[in-house]
Amino acid sequence: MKKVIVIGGGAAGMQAALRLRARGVEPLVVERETETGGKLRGWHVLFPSFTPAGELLSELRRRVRESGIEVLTGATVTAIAPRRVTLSDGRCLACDAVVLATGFTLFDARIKEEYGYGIYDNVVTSADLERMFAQGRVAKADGTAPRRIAFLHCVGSRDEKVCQQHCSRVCCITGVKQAMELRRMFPAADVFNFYMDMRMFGPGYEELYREAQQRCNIHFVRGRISEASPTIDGRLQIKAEDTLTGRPLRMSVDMLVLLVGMRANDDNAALAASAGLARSASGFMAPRDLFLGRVSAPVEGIFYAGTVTAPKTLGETLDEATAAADAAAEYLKA
Amino acid sequence: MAIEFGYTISKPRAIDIDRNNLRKSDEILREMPELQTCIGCGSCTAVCTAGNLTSFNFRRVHTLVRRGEYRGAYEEMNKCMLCGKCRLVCPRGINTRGVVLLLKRKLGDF
Amino acid sequence: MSFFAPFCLPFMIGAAVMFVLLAWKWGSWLWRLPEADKRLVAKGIFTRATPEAVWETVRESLLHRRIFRIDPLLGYMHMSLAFGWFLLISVGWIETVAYLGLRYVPLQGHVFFKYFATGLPHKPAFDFVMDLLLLLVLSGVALAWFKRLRSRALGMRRTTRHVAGDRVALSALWFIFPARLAAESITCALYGGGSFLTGGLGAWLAAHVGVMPLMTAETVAWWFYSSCLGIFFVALPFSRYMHIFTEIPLIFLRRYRLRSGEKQSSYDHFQVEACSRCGICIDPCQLQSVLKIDTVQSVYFLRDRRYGMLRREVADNCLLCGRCAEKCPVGIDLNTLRVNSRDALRNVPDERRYDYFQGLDRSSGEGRVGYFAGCMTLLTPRTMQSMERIFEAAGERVWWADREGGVCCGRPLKLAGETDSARRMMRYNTELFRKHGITTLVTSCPICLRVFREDYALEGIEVLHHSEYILRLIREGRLPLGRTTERLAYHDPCELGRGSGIYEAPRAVIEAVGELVEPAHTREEALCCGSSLANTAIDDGQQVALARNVAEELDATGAGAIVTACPLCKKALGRGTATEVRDLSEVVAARIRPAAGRATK
Amino acid sequence: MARRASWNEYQKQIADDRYYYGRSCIRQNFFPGSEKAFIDILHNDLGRDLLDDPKHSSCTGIGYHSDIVPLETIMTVVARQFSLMNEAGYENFVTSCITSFGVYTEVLATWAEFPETEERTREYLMKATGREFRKPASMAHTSDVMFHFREAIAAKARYRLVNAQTGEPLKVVEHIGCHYAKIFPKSGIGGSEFPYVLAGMVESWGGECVDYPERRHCCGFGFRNYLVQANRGYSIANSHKKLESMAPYKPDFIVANCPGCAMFLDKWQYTIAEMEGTTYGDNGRGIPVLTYEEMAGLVLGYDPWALGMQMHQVDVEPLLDKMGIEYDPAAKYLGANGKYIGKPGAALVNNCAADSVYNIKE
Repeated sequence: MKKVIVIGGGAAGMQAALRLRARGVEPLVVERETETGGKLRGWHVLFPSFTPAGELLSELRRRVRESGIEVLTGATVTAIAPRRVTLSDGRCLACDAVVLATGFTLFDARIKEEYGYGIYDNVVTSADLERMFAQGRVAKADGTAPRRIAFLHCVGSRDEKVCQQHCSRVCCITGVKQAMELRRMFPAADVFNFYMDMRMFGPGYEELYREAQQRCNIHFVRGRISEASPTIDGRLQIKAEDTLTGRPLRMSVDMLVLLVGMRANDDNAALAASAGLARSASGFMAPRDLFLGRVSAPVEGIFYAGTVTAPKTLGETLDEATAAADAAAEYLKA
Repeated sequence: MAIEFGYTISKPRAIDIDRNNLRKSDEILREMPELQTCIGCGSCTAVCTAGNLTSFNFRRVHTLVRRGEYRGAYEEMNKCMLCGKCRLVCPRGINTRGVVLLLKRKLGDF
Repeated sequence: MSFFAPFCLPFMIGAAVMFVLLAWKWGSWLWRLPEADKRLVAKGIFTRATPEAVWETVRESLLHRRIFRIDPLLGYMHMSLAFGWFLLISVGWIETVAYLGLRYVPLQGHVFFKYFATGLPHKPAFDFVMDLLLLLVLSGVALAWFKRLRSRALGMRRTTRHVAGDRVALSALWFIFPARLAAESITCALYGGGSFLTGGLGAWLAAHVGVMPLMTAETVAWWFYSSCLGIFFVALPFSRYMHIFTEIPLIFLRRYRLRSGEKQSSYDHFQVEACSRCGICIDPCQLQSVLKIDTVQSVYFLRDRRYGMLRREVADNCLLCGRCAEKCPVGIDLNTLRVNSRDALRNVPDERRYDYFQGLDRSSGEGRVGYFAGCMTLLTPRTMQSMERIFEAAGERVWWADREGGVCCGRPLKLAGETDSARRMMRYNTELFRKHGITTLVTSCPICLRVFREDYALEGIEVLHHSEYILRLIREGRLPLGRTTERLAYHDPCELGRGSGIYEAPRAVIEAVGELVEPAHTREEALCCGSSLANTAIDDGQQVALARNVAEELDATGAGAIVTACPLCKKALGRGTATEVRDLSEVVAARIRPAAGRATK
Repeated sequence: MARRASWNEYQKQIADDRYYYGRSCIRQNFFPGSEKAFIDILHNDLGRDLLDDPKHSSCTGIGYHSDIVPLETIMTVVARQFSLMNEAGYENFVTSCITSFGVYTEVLATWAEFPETEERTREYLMKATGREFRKPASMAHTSDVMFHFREAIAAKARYRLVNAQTGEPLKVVEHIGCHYAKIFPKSGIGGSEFPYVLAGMVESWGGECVDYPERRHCCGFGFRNYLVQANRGYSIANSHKKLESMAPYKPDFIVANCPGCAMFLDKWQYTIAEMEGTTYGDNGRGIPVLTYEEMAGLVLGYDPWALGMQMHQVDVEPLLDKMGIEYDPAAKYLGANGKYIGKPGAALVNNCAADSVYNIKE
């Protein structure tokens, strides 16, 4: 039986492995962490349906387990080639093809220091907020309930200043989803979303956006927050331009949520170099062709699944994993 | 006795949400929650019969009102002729004529 | 004969209270009529209007002809109660005279004559007639009870939800006639007399009940009958039954050409209190039938207004389509009352408003014929383009009032209640029309048309809807058209049909170019497209629901296209159907025979 | 503190000795003792070599930022300063003015990004003066130097930035000139968002910095905004906004590292008091405004009047009293030679009764 190494045990990796197994190929999942799941482990509920992320995760894990797919955890890949994968401990794993599903890195909000993440209490990222939701406890650092919450979209996305020109796609809808969750949790709180554009491209997204506006009374302000500073009562003062009225705007908030974007993994460079692969300007892996070869690397025998090539939603990631596995299986048949 | 310096301290142009009294804006949104669905496309202002003749900008005025900036909004709203073209073009289906009447009622103190 | 018994007291007090209140109400309303209205009354009182009003009173207040038209059973119910009771009273009066000759008999003597007349020799003919009339009224009461249970059988899907006061009066009314039957029957049982009904029942009682219990029962029954009357009379001026008496002066004043206007006036009281809350206005209301909104219909509006508890949400939530007014058995001018209520709630006289109108004139072209597109038509450029082609084909030189944008006609503001502001627009446009010296004003917007005709002072300028104008061109042979067999379904715009009475012109125009088909509800009964400018309360989804409902009927005709003659209807219907919706001018412009058009040049 | 960690990410090399000193154009007028104090502290207290070169000229930054002096001109002027420094045998350029510091940083960065501009500047300088130049080995603002020696100064301190009565640290508002790090965040200690240059001194000398919402806001100097009277309402509005924002924290004094900022935060307090009757400090007084040299001088035990603090608009005595500094109130308006130098009229900002305020027009 042909063997394919799937690098990355997140949603894309697991789905690709499952598809490979269904196509009669023997997959081996190599995961850097001690367990599978990747970023999916950190999410609470998924947009736009508010499906618990745990449901999707345990279903994928169950399928992987029941299919008897071999998973190698705690293994970091340092170099790849179509028929060989090198691990950081020096081991070389032989295979017939490689599916790269290493995903993305969350933008480190501390780099945008003007927003005060890591400096002021009550500045959190969207990922932190997911964790709080999962723990069932969202509160200010002093344990009290926030009365006014601001979301800032595009932190680490579409921002030349931090060398992230690309759009991370999922933050807009995540901002809408999280704003609605907070509003449900704190019905008396005012929620403001500061955005540059609202990119509601997916099915049900626009409807959710509208619901957030009309039913949840979430205020959407078009304008990017310039800075956050502490106030004497431990809140945060934020400034922005309300571009739709052409006036500067400021207010103090109890909590500032930064919707952090997706960044290309730092080790993409090393992996690309090891196999002679190309990267796009944003640092993500460049597929062979943007139309006919979206899941294939320029090098035969290497395939891409999920956000390793660009920011994507979970649905898109899972579809692409299937497509990558199919492409790999076809390649092995030939 | 104040000294004349030949200039005064310029008033800030910034919308200060902390200082603005949002009570009226909250009332307005409670009565007309769909106003929040405005995405600022400007169709209403583009077709506006009054806007064709004056600087009246319905979108900007109601956005300012939602931020608690009421000054001058009533006078601006009085430029509206209520012809209803805006309602026919609003992609969000906002009852714009209802909004005009509501704003006039809430802001005109009558 | 003393004509007094203790049981008469409730009736006497009730009647006294009622007559005092009625006199006071009518007196103060008439007193507070505007001078102009008073002059109209003085002018009209000695003309044909008065006998006509008397005849109308008989027709409508007693016989209820208009309700018969809606549903015969419902008409019979109202007639049996009103006319039956009226006959009971008048025949009773004659009976008294027949018994006692022409002498003074106090009111209670007439009403309770059976009680007081026991000692007199019987006149069986009167007994028979009176029993027959009582049976007539009782049949009405029985129908009224039945209507509470199954209104549909009487042609009404929904009936009015009544307030507590109305329920008291209603209960009292329903018990009056059974109580009378009981009281008279018992008296007959004790003293004889009566005909098939009271006499028969009396004989049966005499055979089955002892004299002593009958004596007690007689006192109780007459007390009960008198009390029912007393309660009803006291409740009458405060309840829906005020309509019984108010409709009569309303008919007279209407005949004297009094009308409600955009400002509230004392005449409105006659209209408002003439409402019987029959609820006939509920069924035609599309807000009710399509949107299930059942608190805003005219019956509730008038009730709330009468009791001073009118809320803006009720006043504003109306399409002013006029479907209810078409059906109103009392003929109340429901739309005008709604508008002047909005005026009372909202109008702010502010002279500085719309100062920006000064010196705006974006009109173009020259001609005796002016074309006013209206704001909405600027969003239906095909109409504009078609009108241009029609004018060109007819060789008409046209002054375009607002092709580059103009000032609104003012009707939208008026409908919203800001009548003073609306006047500013009317003044502005009037001056504009005068300045350009037009003799004919054509508009393709029925909303504008109506305000031009009703509110503008445009003496010397003929105002035409484009349907009328186009029809005139066709009839004068100035617009050579080619006819096809295309089936075109016509939708009557509210403001054009019920509002301005223009039903034939657009139909004639359509027939000149294609085959006219009509939806299920048409002409006076036509449905509103739902986007009426008069309603500022319903939301977008509700507008679409109304439009779909109307479009369904239009689509059911199987026509190739829907034709209407209002830009707003066109926009609205387009949202409710996939069928093409065209303005009347479009179907005409498409059928102009080009060669002939040029020939006229 | 963990939250301050990011301040350490912006560090820069500051030379340890042998400085070529560039003076400010305007400081001698408003804070006349400050530059002298800097020279004295470096020479006497720290034993460092610093050349106060009389041939050094204005950097023309005010003209540059007012659109009067073109870029080529200012580059040539800057090149001449460097040439003077080379001539004197120094290679560490320190400048007293934030605008100058911004200009030098900008010119150096421009030369690095666009080498052709440097070449052209060399031509111009040669044509105009016959001079050549080498770029400095290090470029620093004098507050950087003071920051560099903050621990050494702390070791020699006679007074600390604490309330002598209560032992509580003084609450200090530090204000950094915009051109220090807002143009090139890497050019300043602590970067532009959380500059540490003054905060480091304050903390080392016993005080505590106030983190107030408008901390990063400009003082309002803004060159054209101040220079054109029609725009002055806008200029003062900026200081007004900052003062309104810091007042609730009850700061004991403000320290600034920019000539314009210190001047405006001080003088506008006078103007605001006279316009609106508002003061922001204790007991109806203004908040004293210090330069960092004055602050260092006070810590090292210099006489406040020798530091030129009698020239401040807002009286500094309450602060001196708080710190427990000995001074002679009677000597305030006596010059270095003991002669009376004149005295300003009473002002609201120093809590004088309104009726004693003199009319400036008289």
